Amino acid sequence: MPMLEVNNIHTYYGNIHALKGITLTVEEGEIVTLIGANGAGKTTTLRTISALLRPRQGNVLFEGEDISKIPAHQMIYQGVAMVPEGRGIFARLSVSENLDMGAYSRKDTQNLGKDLDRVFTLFPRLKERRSQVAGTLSGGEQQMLAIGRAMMSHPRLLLLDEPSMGLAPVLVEAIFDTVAAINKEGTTVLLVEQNATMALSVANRGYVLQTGEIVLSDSAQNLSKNEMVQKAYLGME
Amino acid sequence: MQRRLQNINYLDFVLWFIRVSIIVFVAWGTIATLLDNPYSADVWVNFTVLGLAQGSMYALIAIGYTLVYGVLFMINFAHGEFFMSGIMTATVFIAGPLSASGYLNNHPVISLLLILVVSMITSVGVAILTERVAYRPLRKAPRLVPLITALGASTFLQYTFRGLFGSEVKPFPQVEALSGKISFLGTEILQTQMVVIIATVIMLVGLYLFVMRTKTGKAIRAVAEDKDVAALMGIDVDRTIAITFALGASMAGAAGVLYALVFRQVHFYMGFLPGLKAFTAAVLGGIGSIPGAAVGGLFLGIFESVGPPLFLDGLNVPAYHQLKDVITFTLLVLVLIFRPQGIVGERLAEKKA
Amino acid sequence: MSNEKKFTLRNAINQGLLAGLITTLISTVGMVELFSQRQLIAGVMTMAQLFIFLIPALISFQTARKAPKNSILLFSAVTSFFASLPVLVLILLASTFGLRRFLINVSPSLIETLTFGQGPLVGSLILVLATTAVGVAAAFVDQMDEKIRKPILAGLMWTILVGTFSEILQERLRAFFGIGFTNLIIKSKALQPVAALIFLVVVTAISYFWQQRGDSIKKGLASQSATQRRNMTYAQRIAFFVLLLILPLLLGSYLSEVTNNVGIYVLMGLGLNIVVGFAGLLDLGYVAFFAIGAYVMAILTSEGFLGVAQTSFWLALPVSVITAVIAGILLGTPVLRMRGDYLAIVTLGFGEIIRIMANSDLLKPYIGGAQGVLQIPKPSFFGTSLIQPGQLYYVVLAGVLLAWFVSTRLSNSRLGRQWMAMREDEDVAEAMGINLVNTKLLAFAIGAGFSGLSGAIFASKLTSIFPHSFNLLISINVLSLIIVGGMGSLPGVVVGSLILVGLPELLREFAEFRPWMYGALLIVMMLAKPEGFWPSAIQKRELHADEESPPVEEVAAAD
Amino acid sequence: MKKMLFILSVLVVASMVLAACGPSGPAECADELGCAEYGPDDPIRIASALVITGPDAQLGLDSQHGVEIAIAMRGDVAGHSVELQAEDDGCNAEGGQAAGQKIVSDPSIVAVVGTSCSGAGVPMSKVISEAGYVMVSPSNTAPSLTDPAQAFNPGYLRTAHNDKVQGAAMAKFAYEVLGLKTAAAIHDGDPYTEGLANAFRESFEGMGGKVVAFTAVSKGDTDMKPVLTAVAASEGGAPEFLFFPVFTAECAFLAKQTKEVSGLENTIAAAADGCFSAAAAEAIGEAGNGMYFSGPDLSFSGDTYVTFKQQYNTLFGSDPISVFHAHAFDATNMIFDCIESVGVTGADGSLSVGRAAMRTCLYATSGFQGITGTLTCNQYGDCADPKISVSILENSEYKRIWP
Repeated sequence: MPMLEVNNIHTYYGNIHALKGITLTVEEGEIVTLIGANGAGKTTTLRTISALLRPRQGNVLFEGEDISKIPAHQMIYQGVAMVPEGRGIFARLSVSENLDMGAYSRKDTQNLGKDLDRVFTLFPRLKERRSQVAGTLSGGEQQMLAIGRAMMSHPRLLLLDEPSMGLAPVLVEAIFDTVAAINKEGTTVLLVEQNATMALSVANRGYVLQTGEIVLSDSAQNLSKNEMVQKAYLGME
Repeated sequence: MQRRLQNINYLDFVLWFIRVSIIVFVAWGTIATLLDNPYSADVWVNFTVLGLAQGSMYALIAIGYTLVYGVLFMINFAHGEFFMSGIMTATVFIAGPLSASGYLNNHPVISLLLILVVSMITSVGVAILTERVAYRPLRKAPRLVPLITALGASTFLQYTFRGLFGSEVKPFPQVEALSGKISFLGTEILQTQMVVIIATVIMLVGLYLFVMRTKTGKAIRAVAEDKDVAALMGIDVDRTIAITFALGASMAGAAGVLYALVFRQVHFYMGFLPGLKAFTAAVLGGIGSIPGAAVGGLFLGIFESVGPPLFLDGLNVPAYHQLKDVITFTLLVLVLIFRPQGIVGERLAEKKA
Repeated sequence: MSNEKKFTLRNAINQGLLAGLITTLISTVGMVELFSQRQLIAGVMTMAQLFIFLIPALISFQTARKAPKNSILLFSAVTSFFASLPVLVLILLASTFGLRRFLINVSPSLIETLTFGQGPLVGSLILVLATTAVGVAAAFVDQMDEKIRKPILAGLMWTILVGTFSEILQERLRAFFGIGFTNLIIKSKALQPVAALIFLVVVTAISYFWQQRGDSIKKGLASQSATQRRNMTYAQRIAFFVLLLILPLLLGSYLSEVTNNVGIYVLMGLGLNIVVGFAGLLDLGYVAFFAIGAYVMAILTSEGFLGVAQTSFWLALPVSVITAVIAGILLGTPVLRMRGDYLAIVTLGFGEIIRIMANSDLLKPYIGGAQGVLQIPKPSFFGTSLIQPGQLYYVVLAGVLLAWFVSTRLSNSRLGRQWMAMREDEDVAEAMGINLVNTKLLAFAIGAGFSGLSGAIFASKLTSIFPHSFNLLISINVLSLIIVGGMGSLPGVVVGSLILVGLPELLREFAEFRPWMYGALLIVMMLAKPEGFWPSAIQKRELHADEESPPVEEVAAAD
Repeated sequence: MKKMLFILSVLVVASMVLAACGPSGPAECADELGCAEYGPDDPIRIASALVITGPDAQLGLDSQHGVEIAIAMRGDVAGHSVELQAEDDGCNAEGGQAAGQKIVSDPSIVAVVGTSCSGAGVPMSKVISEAGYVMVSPSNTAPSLTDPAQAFNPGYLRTAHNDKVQGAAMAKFAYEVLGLKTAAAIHDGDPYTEGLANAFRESFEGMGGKVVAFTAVSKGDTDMKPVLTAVAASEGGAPEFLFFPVFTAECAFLAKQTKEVSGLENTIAAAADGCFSAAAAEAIGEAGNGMYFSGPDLSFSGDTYVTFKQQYNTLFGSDPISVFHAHAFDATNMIFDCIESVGVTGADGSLSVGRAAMRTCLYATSGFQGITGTLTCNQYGDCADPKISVSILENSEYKRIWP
């Protein structure tokens, strides 16, 4: 049984038909990436999975359970965490308060210290700045904080939306290394990315989205060799 | 935003003109008053303490506006009615009977606690009910719509309580343990005023700590910043918003008790004006900020009390206390023109305002 | 999603209790008692009984719709039974404890009304049985075929409406048909049983046949050509215009007075609509310009000792408007850089400043202070003084038509589009080369002008003005009527004024409960129709975009 | 759609024809202003137009209770029961005009008790008078309303005291009876309180006293201490006498806080009939001990007022909540007396009350024994007993001490 199963979802904004029947699966332990151009519906897919949007049709199964009707704030209790597009850190809260919010869903408060240490080992920069107001962090640090915050809830599935957006290439690589590391520790990752080269380099499998539909799905290796993908998303002629 | 219009000199000229003319006017009035010297130093201290006590109440009510504004970006016009509902109910059901039986003055502490609890619970109940019925279904409506339901809720609550308890002024019994004066800074002030100021400080500090330190407090701040992301963290946004309303209303309920202690009468319309003033105070301090509400409230109280005699007495304005609100609102306009984020507000709030 | 949830007996009980609590509330605030004397249908039903039974009936109706198909009657009976329980508790408490010491309106006569004058025990029994019966009846109605149900409901609704507004109907009937005929239909505000029955039957029948024929009429309309349709709108326009002209004849003096009040608010609403609806500047101190217009008119024309010129209405009118416009520019300038709620509170402050100044001893020698300005003459037209509301109506009408014309032209003009752009996004608008200062000031100035015009007519209609009349509630009311009508929509302003100004006037009978109902009305209307009753086309579109505003990326995806 | 046009035009024509005919009444009425006609079983209808919404609601509601009790205690008038049409004047001019228009559109209403607020009274008296009706206000006190050079209209009377009379009486009491030479007055920007405070100032200064402070608070204010502190520190020294003729809420605030302000400990406080009620005494509480109140002498009428208060309690569940119920009671009874004296009863028991006759009768009221005193109306409608009494509050009881 796949960990996440998205079955033919249709999502609308008012009368705008944004997702026209997306079907995808994520197996436990995988990194799966969704690539596509601006406006292809990647973020909408993630927002629908995380229950911030409701599909008009279709359903989402997580570990066999239908999660498309539970409220958004229950998702994290199911084991699904998301790093939203634009990082979505709480700018007026301090770094450590942001991390506290990541652990909001945790009942086992005595283990929090350990998790905090783990995040600080992943991102030593955050430790230095733990009492700083998050809004004053640099873009890269904010992205680290966002991922670290999501990890605080011990998710089994991590949804990542455009982690590379607006970051310098060096930072992008660092971020993707971290994503790979997190995956190694046992967290399944569904990654939405415009930077297809990077995404495909860490992912096991990938889906290509175009105007709300999946046009291609294959292993990451095959996708990076695919002519169409190369042309459209990898900048090769 | 300031920069955006910088190239237009005419506007700057007008604003400068307003600033200068008001400052000249205020300076002129102040100097004339001081030369005339109608009041002794004691009286001035007195004015300040009076303002402080009144300002404390504004501050407590303003907290509710600021909290709700922080999470919903909505002016909750019904907040003054939360304030009224608590103390009206407590007066009719608790304070009146307790005083009639003599229990109030024999056991003032227990009685006051009972009054406080009933007042706060009623305010909170009314607030939660209002939020559930009138605001929650409209969370995604255009911004002016909840404003209108808030206005509707305000009228509705006023007249509901009028219908329940009658339209007349209800006396609130004098608590003998709190009557009399004590000496403070070389002047005599009323014990009740002292109680108000101390109680306000305690509650404001308590609230501040709650919002800054507790998990729920942090959740409120998270919801204020981004509801979607807060939901992703596992925070029940609707519940948190209801808690925010409850917090603000509990402060208003407590403010109601303090009001009753000082002024010793309640009325179904008593929430309207303090509500308006408290909202002004919240904006003055910087809406969305808790210290802002406190500072704005105190500032407003002191200005109302000290402003009219200081600025207007020397100018021979007849019945100048009538113009106290003119001073208040002029102050507000000045602050907002030259410091749009309020006295202690952060610029962050502006983009959402 | 929620409709997939099963509706259980527990839900039914909750619904019933909710309805019961509402009934208890309207009883404890005194509304039921006040209307126990007011006959809705003479000898059959009082207004109080309507209140007691209508709420359980409506809730049972709701329950019947949601309940499982095989046990609808049971569910409705349960709901309405439980709806009577809170009331029963109230009766019990009131007759055992002296509740009235706390709750002033829980009087013996209220209990008498609630128990139908039969004493607590028998009365309670009757109440429970009757409420349950009403609930079951409602379920029966719900079960009927739509073709029958709709006409019956329409008939009931119209009969209740006629009963509610009987006071005004009585007056009009009397004016047209004399007292003898009127007494057959409505006597001392109560609909006569026979007339009520006939009315019920007639309305039901009409509604039945209308429904039968409705489809064919719609088809007929669709088959007509475009030119035909245009001609009809032309004919309709003439008919509408004629109707506007003869309206005072149909309405009589009191309803004309109400119409004039509505008109004055329409004028203000059209002005505020430019500021809030078109330009997006939230102004809560709009009453200031209304006050300025009124005071200028008063001072210029008053024949009392405060009058300075004793000019005629027509001469003073433009002066009032121009003064208001200047005031709009003066007050608008310092707030140009503010947005949203900051603007709201500052303008609110301006409104209060103007009112306090008008009321102050400082300005008393010039504008009368608390004692106001008296002896303002009514406008005269070629020597006739327009004393009657029916005559003044034409002045108001002319003002409204003028404002309407200006508003329509503006909304389609370059300036109108600049306002819209500014409302959407100030920064973008400025980047597009729009001069924000001028555009905003124009909005303030034109809005203020309409308000000044309205104030001037108001002053001369009242013949005396007091600072009391210019309080914050006026600003709030004008803002509410714009939003209830539909922001940015001109017909919406009229609809809003009719609902929020006209309706409370017509419901004067409810006297002390008018504000209560006004509050409830605002909440209910906003919950039911947040976009307003007559939204403008743009507003409709925006609202849908607003509901789930898609990121730019997703909009592109749809293309 | 053509059909709609047709219906519309029929309506138009019909309405014009009907409007031309006008209402047709029985021909028996010989009164120049027309009559209020009642069938044998019809109740006589009177209207009230008082403020029953908004912050001042208790004022008007209390007067309305006075009218209702008058109706209940009177029983049948000229053989007919009486029905009250209660309207709201909203305490503002537009409310008064609208209520007036509504009342005059009903030919079965014979007279009006109202308005509460002078601001509402000015336009309403115009509407009422132009339509030939008559109104008696229980609580308008503005001098302009009965001043023929200002707002007087020939269908307007009142049982409330003209500010001029009451202000002068209070000044006389303070200056002559108490022998005080300095005074201060505070109003709240309401036409009633401002007028009364002004009248007091003029009379007091006219007698040779000194008004050291004349200032104002705003309606809805709660903290009066800044104003009182300023009054205590006024240039002429703290006043010996402090007059604040405001309504219950503000009055109670002022009374209570006067005691708490340094410098005013020995100042004698006084208020007027806006604060002269059992509810006000309760709201002021102990702080009111030794305070003076001007107004009608309610102990004067003896038993009637006792019965009145009992009725009030049974019907409305409390003691009178404000002040002008007694004036309203008197106004209603004046109207009833006139209906009985000018009403013409037909053979079948129908009743016709001439409107001009009604006016003449009311203006001719003389020596009417009401609970507010002996009322005699002058030609401009001032009917209140000219003898203002001053009472002192002791342990929440009013005691008349002057004259």
